[in-house]
Amino acid sequence: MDFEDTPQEAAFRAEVRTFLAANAEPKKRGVPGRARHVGAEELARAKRFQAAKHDAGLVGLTWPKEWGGRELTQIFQVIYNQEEEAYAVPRGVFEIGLGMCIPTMMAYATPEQLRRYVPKALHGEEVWCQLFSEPAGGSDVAAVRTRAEKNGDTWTINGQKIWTSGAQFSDFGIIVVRSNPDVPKHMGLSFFFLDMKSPGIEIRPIKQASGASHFNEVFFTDVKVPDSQRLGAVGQGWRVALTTLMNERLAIGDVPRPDTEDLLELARAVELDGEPAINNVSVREKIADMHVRSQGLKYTRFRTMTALSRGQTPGPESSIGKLVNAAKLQEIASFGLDLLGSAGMVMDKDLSPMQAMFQEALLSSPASRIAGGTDEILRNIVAERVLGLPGDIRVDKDIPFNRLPSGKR
Amino acid sequence: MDFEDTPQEAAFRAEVRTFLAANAEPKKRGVPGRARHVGAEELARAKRFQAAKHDAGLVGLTWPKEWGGRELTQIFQVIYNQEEEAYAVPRGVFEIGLGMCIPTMMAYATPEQLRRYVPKALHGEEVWCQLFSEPAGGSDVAAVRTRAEKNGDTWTINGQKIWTSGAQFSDFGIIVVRSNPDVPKHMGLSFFFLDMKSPGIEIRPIKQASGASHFNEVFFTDVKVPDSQRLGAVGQGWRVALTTLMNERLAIGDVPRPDTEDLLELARAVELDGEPAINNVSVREKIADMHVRSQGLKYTRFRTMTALSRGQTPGPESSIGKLVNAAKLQEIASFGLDLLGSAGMVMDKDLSPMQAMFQEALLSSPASRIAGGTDEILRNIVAERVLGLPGDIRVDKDIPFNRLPSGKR
Amino acid sequence: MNFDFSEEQHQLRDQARRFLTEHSTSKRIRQVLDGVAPYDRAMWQEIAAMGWLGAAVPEEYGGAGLGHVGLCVLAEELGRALAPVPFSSSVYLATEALLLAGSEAQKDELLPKLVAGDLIGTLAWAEGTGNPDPARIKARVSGGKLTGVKWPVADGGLADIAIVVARDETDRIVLALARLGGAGVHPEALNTVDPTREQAKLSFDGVPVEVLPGDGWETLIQVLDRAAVLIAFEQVGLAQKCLDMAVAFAMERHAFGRPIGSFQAIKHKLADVYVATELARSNAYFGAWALGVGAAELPLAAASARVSATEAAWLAAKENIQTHGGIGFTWEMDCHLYYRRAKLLGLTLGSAPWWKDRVVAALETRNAA
Amino acid sequence: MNFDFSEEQHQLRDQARRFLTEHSTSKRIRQVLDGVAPYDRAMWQEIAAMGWLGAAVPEEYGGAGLGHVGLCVLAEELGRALAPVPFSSSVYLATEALLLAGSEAQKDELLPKLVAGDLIGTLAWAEGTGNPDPARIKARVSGGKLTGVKWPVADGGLADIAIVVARDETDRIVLALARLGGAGVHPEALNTVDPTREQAKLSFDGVPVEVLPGDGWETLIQVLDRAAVLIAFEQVGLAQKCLDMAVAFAMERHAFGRPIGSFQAIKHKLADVYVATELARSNAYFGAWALGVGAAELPLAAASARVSATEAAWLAAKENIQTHGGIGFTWEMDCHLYYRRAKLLGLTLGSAPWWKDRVVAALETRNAA
Repeated sequence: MDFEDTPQEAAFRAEVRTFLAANAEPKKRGVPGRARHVGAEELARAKRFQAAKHDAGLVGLTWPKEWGGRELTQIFQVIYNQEEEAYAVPRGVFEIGLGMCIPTMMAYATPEQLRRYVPKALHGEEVWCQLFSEPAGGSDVAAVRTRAEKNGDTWTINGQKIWTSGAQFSDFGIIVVRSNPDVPKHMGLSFFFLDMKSPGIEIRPIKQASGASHFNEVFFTDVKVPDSQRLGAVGQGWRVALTTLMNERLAIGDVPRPDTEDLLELARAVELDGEPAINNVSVREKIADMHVRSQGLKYTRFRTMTALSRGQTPGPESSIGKLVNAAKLQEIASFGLDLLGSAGMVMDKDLSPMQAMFQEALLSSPASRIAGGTDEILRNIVAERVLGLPGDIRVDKDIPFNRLPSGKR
Repeated sequence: MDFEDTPQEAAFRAEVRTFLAANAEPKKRGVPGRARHVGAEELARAKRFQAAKHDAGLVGLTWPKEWGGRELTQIFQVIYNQEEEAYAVPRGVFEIGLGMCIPTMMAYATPEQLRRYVPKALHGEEVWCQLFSEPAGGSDVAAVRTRAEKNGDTWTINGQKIWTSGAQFSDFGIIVVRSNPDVPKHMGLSFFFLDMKSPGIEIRPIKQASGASHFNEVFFTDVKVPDSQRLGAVGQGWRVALTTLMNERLAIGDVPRPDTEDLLELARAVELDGEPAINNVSVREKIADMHVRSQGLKYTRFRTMTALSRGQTPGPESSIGKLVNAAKLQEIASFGLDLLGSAGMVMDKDLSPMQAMFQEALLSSPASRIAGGTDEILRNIVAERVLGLPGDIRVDKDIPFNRLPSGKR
Repeated sequence: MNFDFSEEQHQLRDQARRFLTEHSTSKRIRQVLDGVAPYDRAMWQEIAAMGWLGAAVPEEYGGAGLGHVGLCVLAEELGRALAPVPFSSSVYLATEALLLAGSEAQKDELLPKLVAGDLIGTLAWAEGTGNPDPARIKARVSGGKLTGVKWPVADGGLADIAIVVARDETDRIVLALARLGGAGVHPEALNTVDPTREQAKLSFDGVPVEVLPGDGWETLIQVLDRAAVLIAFEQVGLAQKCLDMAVAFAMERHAFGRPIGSFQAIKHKLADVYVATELARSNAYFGAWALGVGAAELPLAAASARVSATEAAWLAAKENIQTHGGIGFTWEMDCHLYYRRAKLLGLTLGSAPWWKDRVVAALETRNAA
Repeated sequence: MNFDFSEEQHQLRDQARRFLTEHSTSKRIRQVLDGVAPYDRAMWQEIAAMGWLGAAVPEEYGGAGLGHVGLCVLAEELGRALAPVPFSSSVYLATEALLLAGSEAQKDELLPKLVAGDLIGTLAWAEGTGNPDPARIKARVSGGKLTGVKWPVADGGLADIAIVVARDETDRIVLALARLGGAGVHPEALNTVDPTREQAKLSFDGVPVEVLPGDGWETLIQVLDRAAVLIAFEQVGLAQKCLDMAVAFAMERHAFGRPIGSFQAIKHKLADVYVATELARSNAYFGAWALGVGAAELPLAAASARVSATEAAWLAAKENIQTHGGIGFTWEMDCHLYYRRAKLLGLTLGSAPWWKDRVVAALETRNAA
């Protein structure tokens, strides 16, 4: 057991460090997470950084050399991400395009299309988004209602997508739609890529419960897409969508804040019964409980990285990270507020200890138990794919989609 | 809001107190729960007490006067039970017979049978038991495999029942059996009462994980039962069984120990960091958490009693009592051991604080989360019958019983 | 055994439910959420007109004399409806403090106005972070004038009078009655996790006050105990409403061809919420009884009610969002309003650890007796 | 990044798994449970013959020199197999204490015998209830003779030697090496929640002892930290075994026409057990690393591993019974053996609250540095 890089990994890490030192600013201490609001200036900066990263050969590390990749194992991507964590790098703009959309294109698009789209995506000239979720879908990702009807060589799309990150600044998108509602759910889907500037697309930001707006609703009214932009066969859209979902970015190192260290800092800063709260036995036990969860996840990631380093593919066990982190975040936030007594409710950067980090987390944390797979879906994944327990009883397998009970919501 | 009896209730309570003072010994402080081992002496004492109780008119309070009952509302039974709690009364011998078996007989047996069996049951001369559970059944009570085949006017029973309380000293039993395995599960059952001394019945005590033996396995080998002892129509056994289950004794006042007060006593008795553990903030929080659960249940029972007092029937909400108590018992026991440090493992009445009550509860508490409905079944009951949520998807409704998948256990 | 509300109290509840369903709508709550107004003045006036503000005030001071149990009934409904009015500050805190410790002159002057809704009152104990603790009180009354900074003060920006916990010249803790409209009082609105209930920082700079008779800290604790029972009813009302919303959504919303409420993950989650809510309700009932008859058990009953209700409201509010999924985390759905309020109510009289300690302290006192 | 066992260590694990599957059977464990023997002597001798007792002992003392990480591999398998042998007392406690603080003469004499299994050792720190605390140590060494009462002492009734925590004439805490066979030592078997691991009360009445060099308390803490990592591996092995049993049962057992493992109530319960076990495993790995390289992080790593593993083992053991239902609570099923052992392991080095405090103390030290 050791925590050392192999010589090849060490050389790569040095290369990444050199690049980042020359092209990015180190993060400032105490600034939680990355900003997810992307304005015009942020977008321009992100594009410049992506171009530099591409020029440095640091984009598409695991991809074929044909597309500018380096055909490395996933551990190198992890190393890149680890190093980037220390820098205030504009992120979130290209992750979905390069992590999910372009890999799907590579599997299904024509060579001409790839030559047209891949280089610009890699270089950051064009941004992509992913249009899967729908209001009536939620955890049931295949319950797509957005319709696509074919007329000659053109498809007409009507419907609504939701929770689309980056739709407002994306140039292209990949979309899964229902091309045949008369067959069972998974069989009537088709998959396309499309121009996000097409007539009939309307993008509206969603205001979240926390007050922030990180996502969009996207409405489709008679949006035309040529059949040549179909990916996969008609009716095989679910299979294509699974390709996309398999490529979800390996979550590494994204520990939400406040975490244990922040709780420790808070407990040192405030008083309980006339002494620092850190001396309170109950507070200490809570910090210990949170610490062992945080550290347990950290070293679980190290075990995953070891597997990657040996060229193995990490399994669905990596899904425990979000499950644990999301609940922990809400628990730490709530506990932090309790520590402050009635002043815990105050969300004022000047008055609240630690710049109201705990209060903001209290309001945003419910989303982390839902987005990217609810707690319930993740437990199902662990139970079925890791432990091998049976799937839930499916009543929707053999019924035409348009005859499934759907409720009012 | 008040906690007073109505004049009629107060008069009845006085009557009960007079009876108990004359016929029973008050409980000794510090003796946890009631003994559930019933030997010959205990059985004789129980029968004597039951006869006295019957002679005093305190048996079958809610029953028709025809059978010696008093046609009172259920609150009077609750009052009787409350008062009896303070006395070291032999219990557990007649509860199942009078609470479940005889009410089922009353609903289905002939007048001649009732004249033969009911008075002796009420007076405590004959003891009854209930034979429903089977090794392969568990939570799925209707998954009965014990077979009954008819030949002329006689049924022959083969199979095995489990978790039968009191089988070893019972004179009669009620049993649900499978009379037709070729129809779906709930449709092929029939219901009988039988003589527990019949040839072919073998009773073996079950040793539980805690080391105690409160239950039996009962094996049936070619046991003959006349058709005249059938209760309800052939194939209607499930309906009869539901009658029995509806009559499960109203659980009231049976708070398992150790409870909050015991934890408080333990925390006063032992030291942490050189002072009584009760001064430890974390210990205090745990005691408070347990107290609000205990008291919440206590006052929930008071609300139920108010409904009973008004002549209303308590709903399935009373099932929360066992759900909360069982988990609380295991949590208190485990916490109590932790409080003692490494000596928490020691289960010695002389060495362990509070006569090893916590250690014994640690070992017995897993049963309380299972017996009488598992945590999981109880949550289903609350969700479906209280909150009105849909039942689980049933795959066993329309399939002949003998074609259901059954697994190896 | 009669451990339930009376027939009249059930009628009061029905009346309150009807009124609040009609008036305390999402739209009107969101006016306050969005900062259009610090509270719903029209609702306040109608509530006053119905006599709710004086439910537990004796008739001699203009109250309805329904007793505290009647007030508990109203509290549950106000909590359920997220009513955006300064009810708890003015009724549970200021009015109760005056009832307990006001001079006759103060009661005669102020209670009728509080009951009529013409005055809004509050109570200011906190001075920044921390739970109630006499050692933290730095505000001082000297020569009849109050100087100090109190925050957070519920409804401090809109109240007309405040009972302020302070020290007198001899360092004793006293309750000082301050009029908030005049010179020397500097209110500053605070941003909180729940903008539907106004909170302020109040700076006093030599403001003339009247000191209430009696031991200030003792009165404060009595007021907090009473308010804990009443807020517990608000929390129970809120928890029940969240459970109702979650159940209704789980019946309607379909996934994988079936209502999501048919999945055990949802069923058992909501069963747990039900259990927590029922335990909290029963603990709150005991608090109502103790409050109603002025029982010696009040400190234990109040602390138990608060601990239980704080847990239930938080669980119900967060799992209501979870049951709704993504849509439950949008601004336009009301789930977050309950989530915000649940946390606010759990903090407003001091947080759960402090009340847990009070539970055990009361148990110790009881067992020692 | 190489945060996994090596190829050789994986082979060691496979070998251990095979041996223990064959030998540490339910039948043989139940011989000890039923009191037929205080431990499985035959298994002990075979384990000694395979060199496991000296896995982390340098070759100069007859050890295998596999290092502590190798010992961690064995610990996981021993915990998984509920091996009814005094391994933890003799190896993690007595051997480690001698390695850390024994004189050269003591090491030369005793380590080879401990490695060979000819001597069984243990360490006696507790004197009744409470977690490790120098203030509780009353046993005293005076004039080279030990007097006092220690309990519970793991394997105290069968060990040949014990390292006893005591005070010397100057009240300093020392470790005293006592031979247990002779006069003045009165062992008394204790009934515990897990009879498969012998525990005793040892009364010393003027027993000649050798005092180990160095600060006794400091050495004790170092031994406890090391043992915490090793016991954490036993707990992880036990948790994983319980999870495996529960999953297998849930696949086989049918109710309502389907495997009970298809119900979300069971699926999600077992997913939670999996999560707790994986977190515990990862924390234990970090402990193994710290133990293996003698890192300064050992106190934090050890306390974290222990807290995490104690939680996982308890959860896995109790939910294994729950998953099995009634049959899981019968004497003849092995579920209760794991439940008993899980609680025993969670107490044997001091209970979770003490170790949680050590986690935070270590964090404070680290952050102060």
